[in-house]
Amino acid sequence: MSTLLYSDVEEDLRASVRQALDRPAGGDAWRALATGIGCAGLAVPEEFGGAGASWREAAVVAEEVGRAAAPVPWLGSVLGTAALTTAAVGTAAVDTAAPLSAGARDLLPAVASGDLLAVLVLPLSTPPGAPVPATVRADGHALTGSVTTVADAQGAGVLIVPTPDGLYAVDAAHAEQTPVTALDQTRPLSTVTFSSAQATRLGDGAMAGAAWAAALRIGAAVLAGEQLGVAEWCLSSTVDYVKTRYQFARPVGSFQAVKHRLAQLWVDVTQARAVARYAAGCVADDDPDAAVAASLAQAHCGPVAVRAAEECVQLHGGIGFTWEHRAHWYLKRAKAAAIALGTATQHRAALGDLVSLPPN
Amino acid sequence: MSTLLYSDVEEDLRASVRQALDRPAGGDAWRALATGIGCAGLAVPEEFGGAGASWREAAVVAEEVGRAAAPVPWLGSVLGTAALTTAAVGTAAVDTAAPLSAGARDLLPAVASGDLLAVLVLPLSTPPGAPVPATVRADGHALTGSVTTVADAQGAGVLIVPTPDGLYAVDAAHAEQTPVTALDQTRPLSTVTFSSAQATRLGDGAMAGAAWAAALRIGAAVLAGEQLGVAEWCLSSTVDYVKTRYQFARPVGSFQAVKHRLAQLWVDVTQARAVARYAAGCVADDDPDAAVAASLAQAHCGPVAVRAAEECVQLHGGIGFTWEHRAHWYLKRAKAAAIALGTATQHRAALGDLVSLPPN
Amino acid sequence: MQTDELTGRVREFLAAHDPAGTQRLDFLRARFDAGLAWVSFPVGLGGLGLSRAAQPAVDAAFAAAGAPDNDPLSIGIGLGMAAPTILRHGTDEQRQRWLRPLWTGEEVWCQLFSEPGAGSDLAALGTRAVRGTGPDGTDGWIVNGQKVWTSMAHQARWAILLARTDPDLPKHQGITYFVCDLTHPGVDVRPLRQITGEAEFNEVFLTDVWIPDGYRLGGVGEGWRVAQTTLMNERVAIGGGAVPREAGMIGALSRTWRERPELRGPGTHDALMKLWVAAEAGRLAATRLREQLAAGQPGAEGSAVKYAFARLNQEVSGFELELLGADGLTYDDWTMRRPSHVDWENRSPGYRYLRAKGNSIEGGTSEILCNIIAERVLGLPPEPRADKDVAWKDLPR
Amino acid sequence: MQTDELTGRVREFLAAHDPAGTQRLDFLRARFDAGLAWVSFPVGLGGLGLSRAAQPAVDAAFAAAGAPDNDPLSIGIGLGMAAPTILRHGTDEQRQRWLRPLWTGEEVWCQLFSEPGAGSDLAALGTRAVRGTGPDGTDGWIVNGQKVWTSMAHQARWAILLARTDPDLPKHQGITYFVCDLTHPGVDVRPLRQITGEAEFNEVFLTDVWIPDGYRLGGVGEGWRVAQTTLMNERVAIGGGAVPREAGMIGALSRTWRERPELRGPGTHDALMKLWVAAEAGRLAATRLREQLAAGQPGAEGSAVKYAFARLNQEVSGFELELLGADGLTYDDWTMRRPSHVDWENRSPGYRYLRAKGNSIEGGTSEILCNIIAERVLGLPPEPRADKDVAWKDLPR
Repeated sequence: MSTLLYSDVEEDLRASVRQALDRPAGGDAWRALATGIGCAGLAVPEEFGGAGASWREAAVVAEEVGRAAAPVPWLGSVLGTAALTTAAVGTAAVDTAAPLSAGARDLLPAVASGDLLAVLVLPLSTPPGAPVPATVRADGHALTGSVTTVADAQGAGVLIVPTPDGLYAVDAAHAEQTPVTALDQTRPLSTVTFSSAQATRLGDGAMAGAAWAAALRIGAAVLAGEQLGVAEWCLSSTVDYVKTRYQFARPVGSFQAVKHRLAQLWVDVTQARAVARYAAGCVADDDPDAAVAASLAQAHCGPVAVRAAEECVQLHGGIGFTWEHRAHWYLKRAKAAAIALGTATQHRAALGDLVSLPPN
Repeated sequence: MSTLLYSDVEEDLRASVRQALDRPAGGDAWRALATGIGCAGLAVPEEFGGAGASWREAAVVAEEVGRAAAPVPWLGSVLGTAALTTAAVGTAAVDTAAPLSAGARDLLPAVASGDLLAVLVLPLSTPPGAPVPATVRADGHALTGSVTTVADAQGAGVLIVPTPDGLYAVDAAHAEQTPVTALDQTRPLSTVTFSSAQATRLGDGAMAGAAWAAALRIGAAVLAGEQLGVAEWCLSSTVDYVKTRYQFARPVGSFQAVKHRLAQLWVDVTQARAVARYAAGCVADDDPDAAVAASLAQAHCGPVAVRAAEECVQLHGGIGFTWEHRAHWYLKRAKAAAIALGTATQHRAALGDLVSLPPN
Repeated sequence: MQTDELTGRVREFLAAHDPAGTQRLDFLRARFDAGLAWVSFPVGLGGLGLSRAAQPAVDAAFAAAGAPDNDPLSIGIGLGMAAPTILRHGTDEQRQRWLRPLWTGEEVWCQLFSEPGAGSDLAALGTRAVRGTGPDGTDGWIVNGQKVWTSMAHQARWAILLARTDPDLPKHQGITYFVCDLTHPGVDVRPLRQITGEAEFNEVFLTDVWIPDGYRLGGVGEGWRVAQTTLMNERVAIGGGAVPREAGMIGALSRTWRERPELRGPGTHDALMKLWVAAEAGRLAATRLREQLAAGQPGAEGSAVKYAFARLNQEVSGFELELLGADGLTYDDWTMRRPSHVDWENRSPGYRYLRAKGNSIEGGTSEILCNIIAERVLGLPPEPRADKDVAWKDLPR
Repeated sequence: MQTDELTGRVREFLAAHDPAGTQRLDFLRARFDAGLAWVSFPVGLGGLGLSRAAQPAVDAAFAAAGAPDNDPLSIGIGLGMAAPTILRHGTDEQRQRWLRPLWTGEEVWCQLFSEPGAGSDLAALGTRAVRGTGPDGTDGWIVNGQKVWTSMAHQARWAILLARTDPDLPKHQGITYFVCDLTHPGVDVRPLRQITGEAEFNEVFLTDVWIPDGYRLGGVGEGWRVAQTTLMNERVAIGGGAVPREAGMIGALSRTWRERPELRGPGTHDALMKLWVAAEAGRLAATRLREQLAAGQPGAEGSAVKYAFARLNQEVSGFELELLGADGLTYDDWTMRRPSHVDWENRSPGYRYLRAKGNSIEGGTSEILCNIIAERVLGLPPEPRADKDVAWKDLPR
């Protein structure tokens, strides 16, 4: 098992990301992140122009994205890049005899540079272990079908489309996107529709399955980092608030019921940090325990982020219920993230299978 | 729906029961209760020498038994009497064409007087909706077989034995009882074994099924009263304790975290009172909603009693963890009662069927 | 008065005022004048001096006849909070002036109590009222301050208002209770958008607003005591009649479960049933409280019902979103609106989830309710207080 | 010292002292004298002045050679609490006298801190020590009072003891830290039976117990500061090595689930998995804490680990009883015993359920741990305190 602590390199990366996301609105935060800091290529092997770091570092980026509730397509980018990397270099954890994908290798340099945002076309609510959906069908090099609640696709340059028959890449201009009114306005959703859309075939059905499974697993681990960041912001901003908000001539944070709730939340956030680090390390190392670690992370970090955000709203009192205060962005992001890539309940069910605790 | 409040008659009954159970140990509390106050005949029709009251009043007795954590066989008596009464006069809620049982009618007067404790031979952990178990078999008028964790049978005069083939009564002297070391020492358990034991046949398999089902339902409702009593004692004794226990030069009960936990417990106990009253009323009236009400009561009151007892131990601090303090009797009684007649989980599953919220 | 006689009076009234043939406002005014508005109010003020228990039958009889009502959901603050306070603490003149148009809905009321710095600690409020002379030369008060969480302020004519008239006294003692005419100059009502996207509430800025002394309810410095009438009525309001099983959010969730079997999963059924049990337990507890009140047994369970309602609403709506999966990721509409009341029924599950967050804040936070239960019901000792004998102006803040 | 050199020393020692051919006590004494007992202690006191991180390899090497150990579970209070305090605050003479037989287990230690009236509020303790003259005419202290929750007192020779030497000072200032010889007259140890039926703990009554002044640790009135060393070591103790997945109670529960499919039900699987996830999250958090400590990053997570451990143990054991159904209604044995430590492994699920209730009380209640986290980690303001500048004898109680 790799360390659960952060390395100095990771702390430097965190500082850079935090600075980029702190910029006044208007600047292109995504460009600063993807190209400026080089996040887009973090987990891409150096041979394809990437930084040759790993999903551990990607999870640190996610923590900062979560802490800022930043409307940047980091999760979409991670899912797309995970699918492409898997197609390009394979994965030990997924047993596939599929040959490596030349098409994916061709796409990766542009993705790694941050110039091309590749997004995986999957419903954001896809639970762990779900098979590749059959809602899109290939007819030669033309795709037809529709996928709902796809995250971050609106800024994508290329759409990576897994189908039971094969893995495809479609120029985003060839697909139709209908925006969905999302609960979490910081992560845009759309319905992506292909009408005989021209596609590049990246691999066969087995490769599609491998890329899909790896992306779900890596996405779950990285999303846990985001949830950790959301929880940390909610906890620390609430702690700050109750220290300075006076009621009954005392800081609200001096009331024991408030103190105990925040202490208990801190315990859970502390656990979330360990769990999220473990999951990031496992997917980074393609560890045999990666599926367990990813589902564990979603089962734990999703609910912790939601509770942190709910406590944040509640303990801010009236102001936390207003549009004006930032708390609501975190609440919505936490709740939507708890559904994204499977709910905690679904991950617990998946864990039961993985660790031989069958339901019946 | 009958009232959820207590009548004056019920409050008088409560006062009598409380007084009887307050007596210094050594006196025969069960005799005082059963015969002295006449609890044994409360729910027996007047034509059989009973008081012609109802299971509502029986539930009030259970509340006081719970409040005192009294080692009296009230639950055993209720289960046995419920089975016999059902056999003797039928029940509207159970569709049975069985003729009424002359044997049961013969037994009821002695039961109603408190002279004869009739106990139903069923495993205390039987969940709602369970069929009559086939562990005891009849060969003519002789029973053979064994039933584990039967409650309150050690003082019984007659054992009421439901089998798939018929309902039987066995003189307790004809059965062998092996005491079981019980978690809850205030409710003795035993394994009851019949070896060609001479039995009186009270009715056929349909009647056994009707008596069994009615007893489970009535038992669940009355047990909810007991759980309410346990919860009330735990809450009020804890409130009393934290008012007088000083730490940090303040009553422990002035600390807000303690106050909030007790307030929330009070909310749940308040709900438990309404739910238990509703269940008692429904089984008393043989209401079509009785099965729902009984399972609702077990699903709610069982966990509330356990939580109240756990908070009682915790908020008493060290002293609550000692054998010397009364708290542990309530903890053990609450936990065992949460398993008795089905766990909350099992009752929730049963409710799903009853209210058309199927599991899948 | 017996039920028979009362329903007889309603019948007579309906015979004399055909609901179909009478203008809505004329009908409501006549109903008020006949004492059939709120029958527990005194004769001459819309009532007959009966018990509150007599009201549901009267309302039902009017509803059955197809009579127009006074849209009680939209004028709830007037009916539930202002009216009992005016009745108890107002002068005859004040009662005569305000109660009739309040009940008919001609004049909408709102409440100017909470402030940004005085939420749970309402008695810390800092809106100042100083003695002054009005435009017409009469005695009165000049008010300055900011109020918040004011529903209906944008439609209201009148507000009940708490303001500080003596900052040198401890906080509970220097407050006076006023009625504020919102048409007076210096009243600035701004919508306060909430996390649902809507603005049910407003911020109200008061700048040199004139209030005649005749609009004072109760004595100078007696405002906190007067406000107790208002607040008690806010917390006790748990609806009139019995609520059926699966009313409220649990009903929506149960329907979803029944109608969409594809959403059911092995891990969710027990969680669903936990919520169903909690909803039913809460419903029965509220029913029992109503029985207690009807039987004249004063119960403190009102705070418990409100506390449990908020907890349940939040749990049910949170669970529903996760159950819905893909649909739980969506929202119906972020448009900024200014609704007159909460629409639990017709908005989306996402709205219910967000709006329910307010249930544990508005009308007394869940934390304050727990304090109330702990101290007033369980008799637990108060915490050490730093604000009892200190002049308001010297309080730490 | 490099690892190589250290393991070399162990090898040399083992060559000179064949574990199979040496008396246990002789072996342990020799190990102590060789500095291979607790290697982080100074040379001459059983150690080599190395870092704590060097210890596991040494212990493992001795274990691998089949060497006898000092039964650390049974002398945990001496090793974990008394020894660090004697080392830090004792005189050279005290260290020489006490540490060797403490480590070898020849002399068992216990802790006389808590009192019936001073649990969470330990500093309120009232056991009195007044200056006096001993049987041998030397200066010292006469101690009177009652202590409670004292494990191993019935087997112990020595106790670390907190007593009040000046009741006129505020509570933290008048306390002095002593070592008490339990063989002295006036020490009465009585078993304290707990809800499991056992008596792991004792009540200790002290009546005119003589303590020579040479048994004082630290200055007069410095006891509270000295005790911090003891208490910090109590709370930080979260075991040495990494814990495997499904260690502890969750392992027992998982085995039950796997081995008894007839107990599985539709509503319980998700609850089981919630507990499995909580156990794994707690395990990883403790692992991360160990990494932090090893990396020299001081973490305050020790309190969190203890808090979460108690919560988890209580939830897991409570769930297991309900899962077991009929078996959950039973208990293994109510016989009153006086065990030297908790036996989670071999007792029944009912015992685990009851014993786990103590986890949130002993060694700092969960409430106190929450206070510590809130104030020391999150920096939340303390509550108003009534006991800061008041003489101990004038405190309300």
